[in-house]
Amino acid sequence: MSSQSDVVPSILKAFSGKVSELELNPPQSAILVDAAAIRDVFEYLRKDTEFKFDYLSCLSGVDAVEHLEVVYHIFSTETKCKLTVKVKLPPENPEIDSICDIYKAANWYERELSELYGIKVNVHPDMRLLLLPDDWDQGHPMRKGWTGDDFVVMPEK
Amino acid sequence: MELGGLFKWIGEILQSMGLSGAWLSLVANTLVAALLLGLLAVMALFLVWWERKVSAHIQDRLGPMRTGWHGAIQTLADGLKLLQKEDITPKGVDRPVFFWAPVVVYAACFMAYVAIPWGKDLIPADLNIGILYIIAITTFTVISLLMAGWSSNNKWALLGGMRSAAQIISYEVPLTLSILGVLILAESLSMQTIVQRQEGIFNWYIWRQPLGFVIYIIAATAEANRTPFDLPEAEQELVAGFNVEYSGMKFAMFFLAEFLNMFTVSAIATTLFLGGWNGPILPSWMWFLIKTLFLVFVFMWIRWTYPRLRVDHLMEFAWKWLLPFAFLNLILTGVGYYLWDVIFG
Amino acid sequence: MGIVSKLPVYMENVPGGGLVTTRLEQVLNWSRASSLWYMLFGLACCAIEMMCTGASRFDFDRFGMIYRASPRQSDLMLVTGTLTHKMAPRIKLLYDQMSSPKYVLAMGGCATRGGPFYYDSYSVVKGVDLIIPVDIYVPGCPPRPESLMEGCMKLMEKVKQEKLVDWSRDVKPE
Amino acid sequence: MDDEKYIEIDPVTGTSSDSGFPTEEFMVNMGPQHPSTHGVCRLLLTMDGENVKHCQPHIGYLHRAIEKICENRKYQMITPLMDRFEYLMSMACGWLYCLGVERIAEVEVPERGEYLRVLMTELNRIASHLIFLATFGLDLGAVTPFLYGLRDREYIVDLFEETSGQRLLYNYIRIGGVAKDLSVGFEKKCLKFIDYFLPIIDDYEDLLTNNPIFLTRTKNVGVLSRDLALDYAAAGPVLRASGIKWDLRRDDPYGCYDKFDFEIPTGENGDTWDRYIVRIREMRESCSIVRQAIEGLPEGDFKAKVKPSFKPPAGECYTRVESARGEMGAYIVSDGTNKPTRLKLRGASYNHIMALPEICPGIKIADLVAIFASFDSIMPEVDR
Repeated sequence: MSSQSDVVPSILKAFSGKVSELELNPPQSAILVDAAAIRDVFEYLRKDTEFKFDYLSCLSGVDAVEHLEVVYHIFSTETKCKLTVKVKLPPENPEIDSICDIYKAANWYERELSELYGIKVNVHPDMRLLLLPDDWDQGHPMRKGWTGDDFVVMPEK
Repeated sequence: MELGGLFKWIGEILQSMGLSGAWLSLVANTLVAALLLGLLAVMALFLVWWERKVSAHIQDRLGPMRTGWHGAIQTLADGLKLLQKEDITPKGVDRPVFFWAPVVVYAACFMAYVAIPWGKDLIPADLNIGILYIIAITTFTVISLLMAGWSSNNKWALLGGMRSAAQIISYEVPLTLSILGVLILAESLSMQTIVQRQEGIFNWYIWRQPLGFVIYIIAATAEANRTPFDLPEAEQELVAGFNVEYSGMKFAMFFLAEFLNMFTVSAIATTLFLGGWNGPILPSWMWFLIKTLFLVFVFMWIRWTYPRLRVDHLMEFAWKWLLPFAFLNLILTGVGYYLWDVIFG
Repeated sequence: MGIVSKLPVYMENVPGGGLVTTRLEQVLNWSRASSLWYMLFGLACCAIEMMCTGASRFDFDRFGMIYRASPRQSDLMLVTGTLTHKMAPRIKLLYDQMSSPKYVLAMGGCATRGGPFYYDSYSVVKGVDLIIPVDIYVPGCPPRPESLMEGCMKLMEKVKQEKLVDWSRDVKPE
Repeated sequence: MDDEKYIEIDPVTGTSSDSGFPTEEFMVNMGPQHPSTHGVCRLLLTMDGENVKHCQPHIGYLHRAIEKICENRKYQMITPLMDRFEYLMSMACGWLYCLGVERIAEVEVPERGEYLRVLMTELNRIASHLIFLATFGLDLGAVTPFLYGLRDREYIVDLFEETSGQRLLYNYIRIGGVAKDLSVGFEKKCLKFIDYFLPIIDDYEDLLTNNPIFLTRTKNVGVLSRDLALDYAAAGPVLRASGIKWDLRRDDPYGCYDKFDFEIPTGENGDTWDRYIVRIREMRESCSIVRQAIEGLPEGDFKAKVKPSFKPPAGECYTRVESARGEMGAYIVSDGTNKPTRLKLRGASYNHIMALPEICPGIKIADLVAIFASFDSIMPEVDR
């Protein structure tokens, strides 16, 4: 029987060296993956028959100032297991491999990642702007410290 | 109060003024045409208001309330406003076609009214091929819708125009076939004769042609572009369909023509199946109006109840269901008529 | 508009023409005010309140206001919600496609001045009046259907005060 | 449905394989202003006559940068913004955010507060499904369901207005509980509404469910297969219509949903009709949950004490709730200050519209309208 507590040890066993466990508050099953190994890990998770991670719920970029993070939240609709997968990227020239052939749901999230955070997504089938206007030329607005033409910061009281 | 007498009286006055022959008929016909045009305008105004009220009450609303008694002159306000609106001819349209499309649709509606028997002795022109004439004239609408759709230089309008062409031409066939049954029974193409044959409620052709009546009503709904067959202007799919680029008075003409068309098909149904102006006590034209407006109400009722068909289902329905049934109806009528003739004749 | 727009200028020079113009003006203004067809067009949250206003309980149709899907046939543009930089050129285009006389009602805080998205947002236009001229502003986030209706009634009053002469000289009141 | 066959067009000669007739494809823009895109979504369609060959959604016309704004707001100031993220079901969205913050800061919500949240969210689910019913009918050309749906929604809106003071964006669910207790006589009015509403659902069904035109328009139209639905992370009624019995209220319980007894309706084919009927059945279930919530409503506090200078500890949390459109998620990262570092929002409509190009090829444009309406997408959830 596959239980939530077995998820992380099982992955650590399969990918020793490239994957490490993350301690987060509040406690949850989370792993930190090397950017280079991201496709291998997700291919393994997708095909994995024990936990059956079939549902990519969310893919978010985070600007933690000293580094960028890409966070994947995946779930299983059969075994009800959850897993948080994190990748840390350098703030300059961040690059990550696309997983949208593994989880189709990743498609637009990755486009968003590229336009809002400036993370280059490799081998993505359709890399156009998603949310921003077609003639946008002011950089990546979700980065911390970004400013633009029409951007007013709320004054502190 | 028979209006037929009124017309005779006008004719006599004209005669007493010394007019005769060609002049008399010219003046009389012009007068009738002017009267008809006025009637048409009033009728269209009334129908638009009525549709809005009926739909409002079906939907738990009130409808127009601020212009006159229960918004009675709402359509007048709409019309005046549309007169003042800028008349836009967008860039890239086929100008002459774009201009003439609303004129054609309005003219077609108007011309159909000439052969409708409004009451006893009250028919602008009692043609001996009246029904054939009306069927031929109302088909003109499709040309104008196609013109509007094609000339607008807009893809939605083009889709609407194409849909209307496909739809109206398809439904024209079962419509005409369903009428043929009545014509066999009436042995005449003249509208007045058909009505005179139906004196007394039991002689109405609806009792002998129930299938024909049902087919006619369905096909007529499609002819008049009403829901569930309002595909040419399906708001949710084609924005506004063939008239998407029209503004101001040109749009108003399309808008009014739709309602006049609905009135025309109801008037034909009344004449052919519901005994026309026949009825006790009330004057004949009143009976005609009551029956026709009741049918118009039925059309509105259908409109606010049913969803819209999809274009391929629509064609399927016309060719696979309505047409065979219309043929069946025609054959049954013919055979029945012949047998009746052999046995009792 | 053709003859209708030229007429008042000529009429004013005829003795007694002023009276006729005034009467005509009243009738025409009345007709425009009582038949404001609005464009079926929703941007954000306020669109839901606009839908409610059009529905059974509040019923826009009482004022003779019905929706038209095509901008060519509508008189009133209800800007219901937040306008973004990506959407702004489209709004401009829609406004240009409407046939004059045309009116714009900015519904809600976002359409008026950016609303809750004024600060810290990189994509919101701070007021629809930066893009197209606005006749009436209705405050609220979102405004209640009653306030939208009041906004429309205020617009009707405004329409009823229009002068034919201004109109025909192509002077757009700012 | 045998004439549904999709006609191939030779790209070189422009002739279709069927007739030998020269035809040409054309592109048409559906939206951003189009009556049936429910907001400002733009679909770029490649059409062959009435048939849609390819559909490319363009979004972002309502991108208001809520995520960016939230990074410069204190935790309590974010709840009103959350309502604007999902205006048709703002109760669920407020709950989503508060749930995340409460999990990071370990705030204990009093039981009455939890019950009130369930009560309000379920009422809001009914209201949202009524809007779905209204617009779905309208997009199929039936105008009357639109007005009936909105008429009955007004009863719920009145209940909300009485409690929270707003008609649409309630800002009712706050960190630690809810903003206000119920007003006097709320329970009675609410039960009265449920009694009134249950037979009304049958009326809707009379009007639509078994209407032959409605059936031909919706049955086997826009089938989203089980695998595709999972692959695109579809959620809520769309996922359930594809035959997957997945409901976060049961499968990943939050609040006090584990104390309630309800069914999870599912469909079989994943077509437009299934998505419709799942929502109709969900309305009945929601009525039952509302009744249970009122009957089991405990006494006591409705809100835990939260200081005005609220600062959760550093941490991060991904929370999900089941909204009317499906799984709504929020990823909250806190660095220990009074403002979040990151707040990522995930709406179900986003994934549904992403999946639209997979369903589209070969359908008619009228079907596209029906499919879009059956997803019940709302744009702020997509664009944020």
